[in-house]
Amino acid sequence: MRPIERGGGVPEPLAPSDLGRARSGLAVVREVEPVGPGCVELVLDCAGVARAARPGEFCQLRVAEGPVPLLRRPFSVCRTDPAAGTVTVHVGVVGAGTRRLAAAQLGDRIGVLGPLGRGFTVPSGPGTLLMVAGGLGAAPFPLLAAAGHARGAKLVWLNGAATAARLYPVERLGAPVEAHVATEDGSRGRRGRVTDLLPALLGECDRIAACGPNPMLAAVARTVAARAPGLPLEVSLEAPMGCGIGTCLGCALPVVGAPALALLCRAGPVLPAVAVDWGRLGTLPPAHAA
Amino acid sequence: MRPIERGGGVPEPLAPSDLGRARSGLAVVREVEPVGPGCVELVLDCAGVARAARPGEFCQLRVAEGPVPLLRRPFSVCRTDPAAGTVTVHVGVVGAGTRRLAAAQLGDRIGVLGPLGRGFTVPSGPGTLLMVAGGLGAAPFPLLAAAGHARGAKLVWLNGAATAARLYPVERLGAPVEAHVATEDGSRGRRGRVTDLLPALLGECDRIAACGPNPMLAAVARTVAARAPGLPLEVSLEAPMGCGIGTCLGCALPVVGAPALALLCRAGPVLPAVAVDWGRLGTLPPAHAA
Amino acid sequence: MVTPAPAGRAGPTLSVAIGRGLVLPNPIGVASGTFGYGFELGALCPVERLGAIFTKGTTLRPRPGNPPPRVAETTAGMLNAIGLQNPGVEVVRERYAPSWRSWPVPVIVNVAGADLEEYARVAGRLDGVPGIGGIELNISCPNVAGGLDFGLDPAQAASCVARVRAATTLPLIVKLSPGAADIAEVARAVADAGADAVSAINTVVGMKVSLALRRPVLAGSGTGGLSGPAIKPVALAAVARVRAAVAIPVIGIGGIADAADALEFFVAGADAVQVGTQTFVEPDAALRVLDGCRAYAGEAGLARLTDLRWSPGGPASGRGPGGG
Amino acid sequence: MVTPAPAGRAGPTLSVAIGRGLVLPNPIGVASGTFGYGFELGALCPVERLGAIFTKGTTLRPRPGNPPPRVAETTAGMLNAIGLQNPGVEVVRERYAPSWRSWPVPVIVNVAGADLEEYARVAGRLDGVPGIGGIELNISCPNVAGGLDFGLDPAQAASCVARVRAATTLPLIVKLSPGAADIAEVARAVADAGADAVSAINTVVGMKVSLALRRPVLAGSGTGGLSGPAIKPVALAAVARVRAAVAIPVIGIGGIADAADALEFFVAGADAVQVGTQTFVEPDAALRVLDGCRAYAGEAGLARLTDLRWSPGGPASGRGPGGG
Ligand SMILES: Cc1cc2nc3c(=O)[nH]c(=O)nc-3n(C[C@H](O)[C@H](O)[C@H](O)COP(=O)(O)OP(=O)(O)OC[C@H]3O[C@@H](n4cnc5c(N)ncnc54)[C@H](O)[C@@H]3O)c2cc1C
Ligand SMILES: Cc1cc2nc3c(=O)[nH]c(=O)nc-3n(C[C@H](O)[C@H](O)[C@H](O)COP(=O)(O)OP(=O)(O)OC[C@H]3O[C@@H](n4cnc5c(N)ncnc54)[C@H](O)[C@@H]3O)c2cc1C
Ligand SMILES: Cc1cc2nc3c(=O)[nH]c(=O)nc-3n(C[C@H](O)[C@H](O)[C@H](O)COP(=O)(O)O)c2cc1C
Ligand SMILES: Cc1cc2nc3c(=O)[nH]c(=O)nc-3n(C[C@H](O)[C@H](O)[C@H](O)COP(=O)(O)O)c2cc1C
Ligand code: FES
Ligand code: FES
Repeated sequence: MRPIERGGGVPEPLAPSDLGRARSGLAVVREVEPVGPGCVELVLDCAGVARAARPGEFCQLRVAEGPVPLLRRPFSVCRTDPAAGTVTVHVGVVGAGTRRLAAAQLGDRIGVLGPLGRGFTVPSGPGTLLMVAGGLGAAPFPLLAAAGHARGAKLVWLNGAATAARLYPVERLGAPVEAHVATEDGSRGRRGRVTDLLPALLGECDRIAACGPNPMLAAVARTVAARAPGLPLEVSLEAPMGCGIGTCLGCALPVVGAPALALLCRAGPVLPAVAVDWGRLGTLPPAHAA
Repeated sequence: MRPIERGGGVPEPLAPSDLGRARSGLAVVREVEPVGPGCVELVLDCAGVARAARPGEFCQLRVAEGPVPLLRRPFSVCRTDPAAGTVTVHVGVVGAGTRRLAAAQLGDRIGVLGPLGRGFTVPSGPGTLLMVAGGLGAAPFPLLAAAGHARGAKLVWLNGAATAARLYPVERLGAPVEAHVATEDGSRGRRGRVTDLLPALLGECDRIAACGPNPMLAAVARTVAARAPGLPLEVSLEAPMGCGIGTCLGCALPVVGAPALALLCRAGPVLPAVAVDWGRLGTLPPAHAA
Repeated sequence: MVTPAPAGRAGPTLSVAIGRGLVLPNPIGVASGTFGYGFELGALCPVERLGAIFTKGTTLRPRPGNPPPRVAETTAGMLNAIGLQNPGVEVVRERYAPSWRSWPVPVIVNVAGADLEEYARVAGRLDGVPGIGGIELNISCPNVAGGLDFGLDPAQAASCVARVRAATTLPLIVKLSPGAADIAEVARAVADAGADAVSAINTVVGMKVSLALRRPVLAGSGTGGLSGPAIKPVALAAVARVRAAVAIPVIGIGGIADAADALEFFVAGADAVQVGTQTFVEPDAALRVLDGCRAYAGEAGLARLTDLRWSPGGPASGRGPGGG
Repeated sequence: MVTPAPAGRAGPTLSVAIGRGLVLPNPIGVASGTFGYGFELGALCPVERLGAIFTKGTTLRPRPGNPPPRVAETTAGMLNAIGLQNPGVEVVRERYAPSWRSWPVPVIVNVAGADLEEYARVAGRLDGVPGIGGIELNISCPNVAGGLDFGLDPAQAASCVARVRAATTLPLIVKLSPGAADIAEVARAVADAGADAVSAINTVVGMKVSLALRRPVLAGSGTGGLSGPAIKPVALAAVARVRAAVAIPVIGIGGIADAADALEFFVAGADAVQVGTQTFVEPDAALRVLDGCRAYAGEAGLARLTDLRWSPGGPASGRGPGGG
């Protein structure tokens, strides 16, 4: 397990940091692809991120030119085309900022800062990677699937959503996967949640990567801890991010051990599930509540 | 001369008020017509204002749905088509609010509150009305010209601008006029300002209506006071307007006599020049300064 | 503080008892200085449906107000330095109050003064005048006479309130200033001195600068009162802190633009709210807020809007952190 | 306060003398809590061109900070309740300061404490440490120990400053809180107590409420510090009032997003400025502000940015109106 920054307060500023690859600039919108209700994927001209981004890393996108909404929003790098110099982000509309992004027009310029954070461990060779996505959590998986596929990993895809229309189109993963789906209304696949399908898949896989709302990740972590305690599980978590680069100290998240808070934008957004203090995370008010 | 509201502080709230005709609603943009550099005319579906507006009155337009820019902006009613239920406003870009309005697209909805204020005296019959417009001050004249023409008045048009491209196209006045123009760079008409041409026209006219930046109006008032003291001159003035309906008390403007301040949105925006305290107006910081 | 919902009646109870017999038919009022004396808006915002009208700040004698420019827009807000232009208390008594008698909405006269004496005299002149529902004491008005800003100091605020309390039997709402070092302390002081309710907040001192002119935009000292959405977080914090400090009704004010904003104030601890600057943007803003709150309460099955109130745990009743 | 322009050299003089030998190469710094300890941003904002770096608030011992959520966005602003998460003064002395020695930009350590003793001890530990350009005293930090907010009261602010002044020979900038009833009075008190300069403003206390959760968004008491464009008018008013009250340099802070904003602070009376929240939006915001100010000064033919300063007439030196 790689070390987590949880130094005595701020992340250790003198330690080598991933920020060396991050750049800030304006990216032109090249394509706008609707992907299900309230979701679009934006293809952005952004050669720096396209070249440097690793699976599970994120970018901070500006959502307005003026002061409302003020702060950038974090989005996982969904897909990259280093040759074309483009990056795809998957935007699910939840509030004012994502509404503006989803309404972007071809040719618009969007401020992009990235790549940021630390992502998923990419499988180092054959073996099975189980990717678990709930809600809007599919975003980081096309890039992870491509990297895993390139290294010869077998990919299993487990996607849960409220209803069929909100499942992530499996062909958009861009790599061959064995797909399992669950919907809460039973409109496709198994009726229920990803955690209902998960137990049956645990035996077949060598590591798990999960992304979705924090409570879903907690459920996945509980399932894995109970049924396959040694299995490496990495989760991509959410926290409100003021800066994305470790200076605002806003994205602190409870981790096990003292001093018990890590900055998600530097230590994460992907953390080993065993490092997260799920108990304290669960007692906190949700990071976002409109 | 009609009485001016300058009661002991607030405008007399129990006095009969023009606000009875004012309505607030959303108007659909029907046409967007560029008129010279940085100017557009917006034709809005707004039957209430189209029916009720009198020359020199204004509307308060919302310039954003959100809180930035927050306040409505005042615009003279430029032209009306009561049969079609449309109102035209002339928008000159000076800052963030007018920039947004000028970028309106067909079909957009714009909040319109109006008609508001008190306008120009419409000629009651034949006789000559001299209309003096400087800078962006042409806006109220198409409606005044139509009303004057309908009553058989002879119309003389005196328009000044920095350069030819910024003159108001005389054909847009929509009524036959005798036109005189002055440009500061001499690119059309007389080189100089409207006040250079004004003296020669004073002998021919029975009343004057003027609109433009307050300093220009002051110059017009000085010229008239010096050369044709009895000639009725009405000026459409500018002040920052928080509300446009007499409640914020923000648009106070110095007038002669005690207590010396009138609310421009209720007593004006058109005032008899003799009522304005030009001396005190001149010493105040400009209403608008970015 | 709120009349209990009559058994068997559908929909939330909206009326709010302020004290001394003053009951607002609903908790959405219009703020002082943004609705004149209730006559101006007419058909643009029918007063019959409002919960309360708080008039323009009224002084003993008529005041012409400050020289222009008096208002300026800022990011998500506006500044004003009107300087308490008003027709004086006699005009209010004799010309406006008689019309208010027939209105179903309580009209509460916002009272200002340069010294204790003036506050007391204005309050006294309003006492017993039919049509006047109560007094909102603006203890934090501009320093019109180079005098004190009573709203900034608990002791001075209390002495002002005590003086006014002695001069009138009208319901007395004291309007608090966000400029006080500890607004909760001022609230406690005025409650102890006899206020029936408090309202918060008044505007925040601010300035806009014109780079072109190399001077402030507003005349005089260049400062004015900041209002609008920009100050909503400041107002919510003030309401929460005042709520924890006093038992009397709290009327929330500051940056309310829609029903969601108003509902946030009920969560923070308000019993009623006032809509100010937004009325300049939408003349019927307060009625939209009312309709939205009513609809929300209906959908959420609330008996009253104060059921939204958040009850902080132990640490929250103290002075909260200011950041860092 | 500003080094005179050397004769015959083109372009404005940008350096600013703060006192006790501290000279900022240019007047555009980055604000405490928004730039870490200067190491984080790296290539995103090369520190060499900055006028000053004000570090995160530093306490005697490491502090883990508050539980999340710690930040929340508001209209044209943000709230933070970080709770002074920092590695403690020893790490700053021993690990960070040595790196700062070779930087061309002065690094000024923002100091916080729960009581006078802690302030003095932190200041003492920083004294004489090479690489540390000065101290910015955060006398208005969150009440981390249920203690006093020294920044709200002139006498307490002065006693804190006097205590720190005795503990260090470093240049001392005192950061003022907008929460004081009269910020000018606090400024005068700290200047008399030995401050070399003042900076203003720290964040404004605010709250965001989640209607869905029916509670504040931030953890704990729910309040936090408001920053960003929403508070710019509050900051400009504070700077103008402090400028009129003291003769020492004034560093303006609050809502600066571009060069025009910064230039407005020079009109209001600032000698230098700090860029805070905007760095979260644009990592190199401070450098853009610097470039824009330099270009403006060049075009306007200014010898120095303080030539923009507005000098109010008589009435403006008093406490200005707050609206109404
Ligand atoms: C590391 C990371 C990666 C993410 N990747 C994606 C992605 O690829 N695709 C996608 O659709 N969404 C992603 N999200 C969630 C996305 O950032 C939020 O949905 C978005 O910020 C909401 O902004 P809004 O203005 O629409 O919502 P609002 O409700 O208006 O936001 C208000 C505030 O809350 C914050 N906020 C709101 N929702 C969240 C959330 N879920 N997590 C953290 N802060 C939040 C916003 O940043 C903003 O500051 C990611 C979040 C994180 C932390
Ligand atoms: C009665 C009246 C009628 C008007 N009619 C027209 C018209 O028909 N066509 C037209 O193009 N313009 C007209 N104007 C001027 C127009 O209202 C301003 O140009 C506009 O408000 C500028 O807004 P902005 O956001 O672009 O500028 P900004 O500089 O961003 O405005 C900032 C603030 O200053 C105020 N302000 C700016 N300029 C003026 C001004 N000249 N007078 C008063 N307040 C100002 C704004 O309302 C706003 O509150 C009229 C003004 C008045 C008072
Ligand atoms: C133009 C204007 C004039 C005001 N006049 C007064 C006043 O006379 N007395 C008073 O107590 N408050 C006055 N206020 C303050 C408002 O009543 C209210 O407290 C403040 O504007 C905050 O609310 P808002 O953000 O909804 O506007 C005034 C506000 C504005 C904008
Ligand atoms: C996330 C965050 C953390 C802050 N931490 C500190 C701090 O530790 N010490 C301090 O004096 N000010 C702190 N501040 C206040 C800023 O230095 C600055 O005074 C304030 O944000 C206003 O400036 P702005 O509007 O440009 O951000 C912090 C501000 C923010 C946004
Ligand atoms: S988002 Fe600012 S420190 Fe992590
Ligand atoms: S614009 Fe508000 S009173 Fe005239």
